[in-house]
Amino acid sequence: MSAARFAPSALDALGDVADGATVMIGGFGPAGQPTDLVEALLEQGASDLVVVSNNAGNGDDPLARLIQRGRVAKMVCSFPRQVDSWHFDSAYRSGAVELELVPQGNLAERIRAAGAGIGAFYTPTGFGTPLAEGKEHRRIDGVDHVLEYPIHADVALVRADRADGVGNLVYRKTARNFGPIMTAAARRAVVQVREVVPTGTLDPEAVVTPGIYVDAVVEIAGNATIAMKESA
Amino acid sequence: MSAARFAPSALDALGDVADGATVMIGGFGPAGQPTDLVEALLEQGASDLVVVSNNAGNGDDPLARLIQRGRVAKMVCSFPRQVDSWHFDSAYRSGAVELELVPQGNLAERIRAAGAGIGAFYTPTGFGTPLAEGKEHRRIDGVDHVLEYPIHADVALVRADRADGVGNLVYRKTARNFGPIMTAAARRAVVQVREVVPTGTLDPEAVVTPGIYVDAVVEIAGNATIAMKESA
Amino acid sequence: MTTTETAARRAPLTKAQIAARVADEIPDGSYVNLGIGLPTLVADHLATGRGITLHTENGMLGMGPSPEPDDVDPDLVNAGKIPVTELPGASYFHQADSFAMMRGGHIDVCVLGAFQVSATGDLANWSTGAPDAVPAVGGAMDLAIGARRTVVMMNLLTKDGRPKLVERCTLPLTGVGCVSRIYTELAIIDVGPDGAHVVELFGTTHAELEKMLGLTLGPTLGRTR
Amino acid sequence: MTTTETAARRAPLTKAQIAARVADEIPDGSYVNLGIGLPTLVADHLATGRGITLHTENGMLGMGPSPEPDDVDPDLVNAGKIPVTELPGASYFHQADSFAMMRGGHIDVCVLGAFQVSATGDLANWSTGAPDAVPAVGGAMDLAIGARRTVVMMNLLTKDGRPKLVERCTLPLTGVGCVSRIYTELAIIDVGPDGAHVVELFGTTHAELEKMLGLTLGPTLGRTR
Repeated sequence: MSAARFAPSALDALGDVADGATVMIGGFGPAGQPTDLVEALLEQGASDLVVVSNNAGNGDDPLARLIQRGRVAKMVCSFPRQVDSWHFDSAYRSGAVELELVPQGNLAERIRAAGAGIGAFYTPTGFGTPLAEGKEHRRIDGVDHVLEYPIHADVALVRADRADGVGNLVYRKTARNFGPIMTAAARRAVVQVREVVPTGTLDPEAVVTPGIYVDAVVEIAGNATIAMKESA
Repeated sequence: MSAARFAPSALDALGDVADGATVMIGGFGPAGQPTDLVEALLEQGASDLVVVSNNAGNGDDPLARLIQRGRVAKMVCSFPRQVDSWHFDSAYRSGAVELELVPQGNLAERIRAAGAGIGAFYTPTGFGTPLAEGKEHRRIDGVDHVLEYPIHADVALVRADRADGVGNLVYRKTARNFGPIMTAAARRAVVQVREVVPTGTLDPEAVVTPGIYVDAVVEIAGNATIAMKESA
Repeated sequence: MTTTETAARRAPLTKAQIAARVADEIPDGSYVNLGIGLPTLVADHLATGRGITLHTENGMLGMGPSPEPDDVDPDLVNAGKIPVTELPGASYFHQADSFAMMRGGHIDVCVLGAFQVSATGDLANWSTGAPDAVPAVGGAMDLAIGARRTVVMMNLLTKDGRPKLVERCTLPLTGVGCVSRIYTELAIIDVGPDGAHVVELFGTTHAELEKMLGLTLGPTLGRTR
Repeated sequence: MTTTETAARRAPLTKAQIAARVADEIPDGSYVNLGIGLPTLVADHLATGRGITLHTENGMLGMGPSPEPDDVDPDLVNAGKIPVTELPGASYFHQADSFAMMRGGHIDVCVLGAFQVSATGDLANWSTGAPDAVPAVGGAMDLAIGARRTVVMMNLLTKDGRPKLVERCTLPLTGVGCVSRIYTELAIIDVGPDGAHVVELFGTTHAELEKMLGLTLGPTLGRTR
């Protein structure tokens, strides 16, 4: 990827997303949700999307509204059902959205494989279960494995904590989750950060996502709770 | 792995290594060589070893002497030939040591696969070359791939910079190289560090190898140059 | 053990007692993952001096208890999306690294809930099989087969009285042959290639239990770990 | 370009001139890996303002030039085990992550040396095929096939005058169809599925070059990137 571009707004950072695009959305529950970028995707208008994300929206959050408005053709995720996943539940039951349910570790490893140039891999997870039905399998060293393929994306939407001038990222606590692997798996990685800091101020030993994986960054002052804790 | 054990000497940290064991040795050139642990392995006496390491010893360093003394039955590595790899070169030419030459990225990914519970993976690296001869291959999305299997080890010898009381590790610069993947791939990971620091003083965001992968730690005050630079 | 305690053992265990027993049998120094639901109770019974480290599959080792309301941090949650805290010696990692840790056999003990467990250790805990249900699996399949030792904590019977330890699971499987031991209110039972064997009984007899479950159970093997 | 420069172009390029030309054709903002040997010369010609970041496969982005003797750090070396320095914005990662970065197509340009390149872009650069040689491959095979664009910098002829651009490699391969362009003292030549096409000549003619190589070369396509 070429050097990171800094954008004045989430919509600018997002850029063009084509109808039918595969979009990865980071986050696990509330932690690491790139809320402003998904809000921008709502505004941008692309439809017939394939969305790869661990969950399928909560309440009326931007991903839930994307589903509600019929913009998502297919969800690839591990845990769509939540106490407040009304919009997904309804779209799924009516057949408006297709679901590819993937065990969370296979989801993560398939995303990692896409970024790492691995063509396919054998995993023991899921063997003998309905989620491996119809998949190639093989016994290796006495353990049954299923063959799984990478999940590539056109664009990844990720939230990190800080970025420097070349797009190096650090995250905060369990908000790291899918960010590092999704930025690597997508042709274009768009990141919202709480703060952009000068190049040279992030410890090179502690960079989690090197700037090579990052295409666009937008600074969103964000959550007051977090900002407060950081300065405490 | 159970909680890390702190040892008073490299030999104590090493513990028992059986004849015929597979031993991973970290390091890339001078950076990250667990010199004191390999020295302890020399002293400990195990023979008929399979050694997995990027290189095959320089000059009269401990790995070179291990080879010289006929203790290594097989090397699994990517770049044995060095200007001063006399002992390996001589043992290889005389047939005293077997060589499995592996492209560096496949070596790294095979070690990673062992630690990550991946049964096998398809990689494009090496396809159509002598190093893929006789290996299973498959065309995926128009690209030819070779099937590669994990490399497990009985013990890994690794050098890190600092460890805390639960065995969390941080490394220094390019000395990180094989440490994180080898500690995960071996049944027993033995680590020499420059300094043991109190638990709670390493930034949880910057831990590179979580203590779960570490079985024994020995503090070796080590290289004066490095110590000096750290305090500068 | 005092006589009073021995007598108490003859009654079915409460949930807290089951959790305490699971906690008691986890070796000191272990890395442990506690599944969503009942297994989270185990955390309350793990004494701090035992060197047991909790893993949460969303990317953390060294997870601590729930925070005070004022200290809730939206960036710090467990696999159930519940706010948690960070203990000294904690570390964070991304999803691929977290599941590599599980799949690679680095977690010593995983405690899961279940809808059904078979006598040979098959687990069904992610789907009720209801045709109109929205499915969700999360990390269940990875946890089931990844840990060195997977145990189940559950009630032995469903709310309508059907056994959850069965000859063969009828619900969609989570993993094949992955469970070693089940902890229930009436019995601790080992499962595996040799079938189900009673480890200890609480307020029931071997014969009553076999009748209740419709299963032949191997002899009591004594309290082993 | 002045007349003097144009005339100079008619002479074979020096190594420094080849390196400068390679550097000139790397797009601004690229992530670049320079192979051991000749390609390391390219670094001297990459102006700092161009936003080009150097990757070294032993686990670093943002590699800087060799340090002053007093600043040598044994923990900071490049893929050739030569001491280097760290530039602002650098980052470190382990071997699996470093090669994932390469294999995953994230490095924009990789410049390699070669023993032979075929007209269809096959590369041989790791083994002379000598029966008594101690083999070593390092990251060559990963670099060859991993970058978005792999180019080769080499002399067009061996020391004893044999062509290194060939119809078909006779030495053990590093990668199949992976090279896009070769930069040599006499010519810049594109290689690939459509065979070899001259891009630019230095001190030779199309006919002379074809004769020297024993190859039919496609027409000069002009200076493209």
